[in-house]
Amino acid sequence: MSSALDTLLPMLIVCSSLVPGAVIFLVREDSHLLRTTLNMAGALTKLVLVGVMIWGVYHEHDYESRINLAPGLDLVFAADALSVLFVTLSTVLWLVTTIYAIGYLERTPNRSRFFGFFSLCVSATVGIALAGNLLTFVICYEILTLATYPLVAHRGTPEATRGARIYLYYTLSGGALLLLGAVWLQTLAGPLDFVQGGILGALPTALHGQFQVIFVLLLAGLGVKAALVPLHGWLPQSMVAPAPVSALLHAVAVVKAGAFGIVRVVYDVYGVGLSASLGLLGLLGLLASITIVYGSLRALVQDGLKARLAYSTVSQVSYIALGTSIFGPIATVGGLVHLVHQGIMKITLFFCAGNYAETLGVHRVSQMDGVGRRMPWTTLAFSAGALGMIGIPPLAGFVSKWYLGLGAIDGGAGWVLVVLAASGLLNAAYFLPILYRAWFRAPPEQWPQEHISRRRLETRAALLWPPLVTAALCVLAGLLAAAPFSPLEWAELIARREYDR
Amino acid sequence: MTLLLFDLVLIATLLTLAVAALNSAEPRRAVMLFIAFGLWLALIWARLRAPDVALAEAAIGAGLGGALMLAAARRAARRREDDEAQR
Amino acid sequence: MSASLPLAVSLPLLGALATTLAPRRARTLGLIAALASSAVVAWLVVAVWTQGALRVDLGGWSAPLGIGLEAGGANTLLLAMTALVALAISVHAGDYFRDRIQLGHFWPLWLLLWAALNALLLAADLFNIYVGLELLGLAGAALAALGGSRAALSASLRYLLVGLLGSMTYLLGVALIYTAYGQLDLGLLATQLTAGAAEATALALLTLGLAFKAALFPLHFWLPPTHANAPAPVSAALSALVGKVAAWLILLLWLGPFATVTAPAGATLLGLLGACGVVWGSWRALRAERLKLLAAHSTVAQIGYLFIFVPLLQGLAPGSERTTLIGALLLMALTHGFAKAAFFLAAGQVQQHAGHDRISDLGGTAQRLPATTFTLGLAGVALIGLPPSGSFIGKWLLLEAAIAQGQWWWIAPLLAGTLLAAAYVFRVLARAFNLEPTPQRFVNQGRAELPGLVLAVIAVVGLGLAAGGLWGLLEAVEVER
Amino acid sequence: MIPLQALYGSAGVVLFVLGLWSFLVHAPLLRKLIAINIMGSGVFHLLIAIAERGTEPPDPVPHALVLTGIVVAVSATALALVFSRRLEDAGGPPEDEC
Amino acid sequence: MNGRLRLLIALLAAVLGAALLWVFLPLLATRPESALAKAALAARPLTGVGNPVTAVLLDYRAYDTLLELAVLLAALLGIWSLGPPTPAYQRAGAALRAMIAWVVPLLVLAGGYLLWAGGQVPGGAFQGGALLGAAGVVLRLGGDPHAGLPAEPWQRLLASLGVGAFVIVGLVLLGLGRDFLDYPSAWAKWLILVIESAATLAIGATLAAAYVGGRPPGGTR
Repeated sequence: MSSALDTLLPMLIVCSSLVPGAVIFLVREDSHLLRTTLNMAGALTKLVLVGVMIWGVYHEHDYESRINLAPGLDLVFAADALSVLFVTLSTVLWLVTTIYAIGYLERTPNRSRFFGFFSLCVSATVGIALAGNLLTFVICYEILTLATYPLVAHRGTPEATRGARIYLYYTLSGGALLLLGAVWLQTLAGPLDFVQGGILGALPTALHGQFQVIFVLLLAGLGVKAALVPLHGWLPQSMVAPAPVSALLHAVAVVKAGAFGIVRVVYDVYGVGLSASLGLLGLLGLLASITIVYGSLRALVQDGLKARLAYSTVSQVSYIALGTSIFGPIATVGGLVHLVHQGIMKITLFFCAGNYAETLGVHRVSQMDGVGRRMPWTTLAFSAGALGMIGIPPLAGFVSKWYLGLGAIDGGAGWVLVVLAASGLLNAAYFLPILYRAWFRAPPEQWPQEHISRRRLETRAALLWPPLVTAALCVLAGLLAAAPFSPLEWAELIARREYDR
Repeated sequence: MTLLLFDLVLIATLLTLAVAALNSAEPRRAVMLFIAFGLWLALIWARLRAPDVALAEAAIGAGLGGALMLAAARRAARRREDDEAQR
Repeated sequence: MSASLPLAVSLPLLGALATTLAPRRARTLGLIAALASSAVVAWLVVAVWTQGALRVDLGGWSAPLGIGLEAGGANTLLLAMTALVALAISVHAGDYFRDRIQLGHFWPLWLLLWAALNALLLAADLFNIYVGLELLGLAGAALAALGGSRAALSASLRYLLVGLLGSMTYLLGVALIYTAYGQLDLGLLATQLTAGAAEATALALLTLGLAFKAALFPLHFWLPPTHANAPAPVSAALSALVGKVAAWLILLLWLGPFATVTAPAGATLLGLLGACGVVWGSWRALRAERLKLLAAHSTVAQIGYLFIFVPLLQGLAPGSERTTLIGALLLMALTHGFAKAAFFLAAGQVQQHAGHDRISDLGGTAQRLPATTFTLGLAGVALIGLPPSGSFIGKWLLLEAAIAQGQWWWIAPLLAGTLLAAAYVFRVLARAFNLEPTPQRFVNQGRAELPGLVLAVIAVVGLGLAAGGLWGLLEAVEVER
Repeated sequence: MIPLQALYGSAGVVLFVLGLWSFLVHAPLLRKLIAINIMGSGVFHLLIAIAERGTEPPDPVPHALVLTGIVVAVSATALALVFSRRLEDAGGPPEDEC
Repeated sequence: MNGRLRLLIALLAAVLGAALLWVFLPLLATRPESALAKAALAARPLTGVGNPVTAVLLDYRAYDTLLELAVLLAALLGIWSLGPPTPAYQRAGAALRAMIAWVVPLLVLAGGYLLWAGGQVPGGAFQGGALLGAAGVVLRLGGDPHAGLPAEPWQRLLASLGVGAFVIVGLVLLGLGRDFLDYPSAWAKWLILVIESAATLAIGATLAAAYVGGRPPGGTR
């Protein structure tokens, strides 16, 4: 492999969605074919490039693109095992979501704008994944905010405008704190390249007090997107967005970016050892636990399907932070693997929720009686996602929870088991009634608004295939957890590299 | 010493003219005083061996500037009279 | 190579004459002049890049007798920004002014304004700056009144008077310097000025005079009505270029010849006024009812940012740290210049389409002009200072310097300004999303919409990702010296 | 004994301050313009005063500066007056504040 | 404006005045030698101009003068952009007309003399131009609405003459490989005279047109 490719590959991966995105803005509204071609070409190119990168990183190849922005400030895109995990997740799910969105938005206005920002959003997410230093991370993190704002506001209704505004208030305020923390840290430690094991450990202990304050600032900034209580308020509000956006926001882009940032800061800036000794992991664990329980409790009382899923996201994403906060490789594996598992499970659920709404006009849990008979395939996918979330073996969610539990015992944090158990029960309490209604209750005389009548398939093909694919991934990720290149294997690789230095 | 006295008179007159020009509320009067101020200034500058500038100030500053302002002052005065007539 | 300096002033002047003589062909002649002036500036940038700082003694008389023009690193960058923004405004104006008679009035005045901007950026002589300022003020006031409304006339008259007050104050400072030192050349003064009461008073007078023109808080009161009521291309020029040039002159004096005279207290005062401007301008922008008024208030804030750099630069000895911070200052100024011009051009587009620019009623129009809305958004990103715009990097470096020097109190206005800016920008953008019919095309009127869009892209992408080159130029000049 | 230029120079400063005061307190445009012109005259006068060098021939540079300044001042005055006339035509007297 | 604020402003102005005097007086009392004055007087022979002020204006600091003429042009263009002039005064009576018939040629002649003499003795483009402008003012006062100025295109040409002569001479010299406005010493005197004449006409026409106060009614007269 040539060295030119090594320095270009990360940049190319970012550009593979950025360039089509920029072009799509200019595409005439009625040129469906051109727009779809651009979208798919970008998504597939990215998939191929990421494939190359996975292979390379597995064989300890270094990829790094670096642009100097100012003296002491470099824009760095680099690949390590952790970034590959997140890049792969976003790339695969982008492809699936794009197909879904093409089907979902058929014959609605402003599609060029939608897909343009959609691609920008993915580029920013990939940029976050590949960010090689804190500056690059902050840049992509803020671009993500900007790119998702128009998507949340896309519908143009007063609720959409309001949801988008609240989203913006939260994320921009968080962004300002993150910026402040990052700049402060950089004045103390110089350029903050992400290095496994962290870079702050080598600095004088006199700075530790400042490090603690900075950690709080960074956590406040990242916690907004990761929807840590009490910074989660935007997430249920942005439910007004179209379903593909909810899917992308909640499964891949925004919340994951926050969680991924926490992982990066703990492992690659502070170092897990230093974070533990400064008492920062305890703080993080506490916040994560509160969020897990609180999110589940709120989910229990929601009637809106998307709102229930949103609070479920608040809860589930914090598993990643929880895994990070426990000192020890096994919990790390649990947290990291949940980054992927929660993504595919939650995107499945949102796709299905979108299908119910788009096909039958079903938006509430109380309207879901008997949908399983009308839309069996969708409901099957939904069931896979929901059971996975509860943690039923052998689905993906079980694997994450298993490792988290083991890790908690290994790391001497027995109280985490209580959190896990409580959360599992609550998950069951808010998902099982839905499944019961869907499969075992009789369907009503008439659906609220049946947009798409049943022909050969229960709904449009572009809407049906994506959730089936991701549901299959949920099952496979659980069943084949021990196979090479599975998310679990990859998470173990990262944990090894972090702890066995 | 006499020279100094002469200078003092020049300056005192200049300042008096300036204050008078600045303090008269009646536009035409203010402009006339301003023109006088400009001409007096030109005189002083000639005394200070700056004949070029003195000429220019007399012709441009006091002359043309004054003419411009005078036209405006006349309009202002007419407007004021109109206002009073209306009342 | 050095011929490019006087050419940068005389070509716009020549264009002004041509358009004065042939008002019916003003549009063609003006565009030719605009292209030629930009080309000369490009030549000048290349010359500075390859040869380092340039200085020309006009008329063959070296200082102190003659007047010099200087192109160093910083003002060359500002000159380049001026040329690009002015070119975009020139293209846009051809579409904005539909009336041939108005075009006949616009072009010569606009080219005179451009000549004044270039003259001021290259100036190296205190009195020459005074003449340039007067040209700037008169041409600017006349242009601002082209709209012809009563509000525009009243605002322009006030602008003219405040400008005159400023230039008289400035001139008194010049007289003081001439009394004490018997010369006017900035380069020579830099070697001779010592700290003292006369020098400090002179600096205070010069700064005060320029602060009127730069609209530094609290001398900004004239700016919002003027910029809000002028025709959009003129507002763009006034906001993006005129204020920046005046601010640049203050910074030039403080960081250059008068560096030995300045005291930390004075620098802190200047920074404090800048900080007040940031907060106050942003707050007023948030409360503004009209799009152009919003942009005008935001200009007050953007000027303020530049002065926060002064107390941080004050303590720094020449070196890489200082160059970095000066670069950040320039990056901020350039980004704001491009972004504000783009914002005003887009606002003018909106106003022409809707017949008004009330923010609360913008919905439909914004939806029908996707490229213009996009321009507003991109320019807004740069005004807030979000990545990847150049002002984000500038702000990062500014914060870094504030923390590193222990002057952490500057963080508060920076963050407050950022959040307020986000609030006012998104207050506008939120109107772009509603249930209006779908636009078929992204760009509908290329000549009117594209110049702004290009400027906004430069501000956000160009200056963000290619900012490294800026320090390249600064360092090339440093080394040369 | 006070040198001649000090005497005249101080008169220039006094004129400047008088003009400034009048500019700030008097609202009508014409009075503001007169005030500005007197401020300017003060500075010009100061420059002329420092050009006078007793036995030596006077310094021509300030003279030239003042010549330039006078023309600039009269241009600005002319423009301002036309502004105010247009304002009157557009309805009522110009605003009485600054 | 209320009385208290007025008093405050007066007080502040007084304090400012006192401070300025405090700074200026010591400087004025012991004014240092101006190196610039000496250099300006010493270099005068090279310019071919006898009057030192003219030498400064049109040679050493010619660039300032160029920009100043541009200011004048900007003011005129600004005035024109604001609309047509106000109507002129009524036609003057016979006696006044007879006087104007005397005064105007006199002013023009005096202006020409000042221009010519400005090279050696006090006078020059500005003073000469001012007298030409004054002639225009007198004509307008006498009832000529155009202040003796020609039709619009010619007015535009006259107003542009000053800046035009400067810029063209400067650019030609640049083209010849010299510095901008760096006159060859053999031609200096004549080039300066050409520029001065152009500037005189421009100043006279501009001042008169500014007095007219509006855009000349299109094209024809």
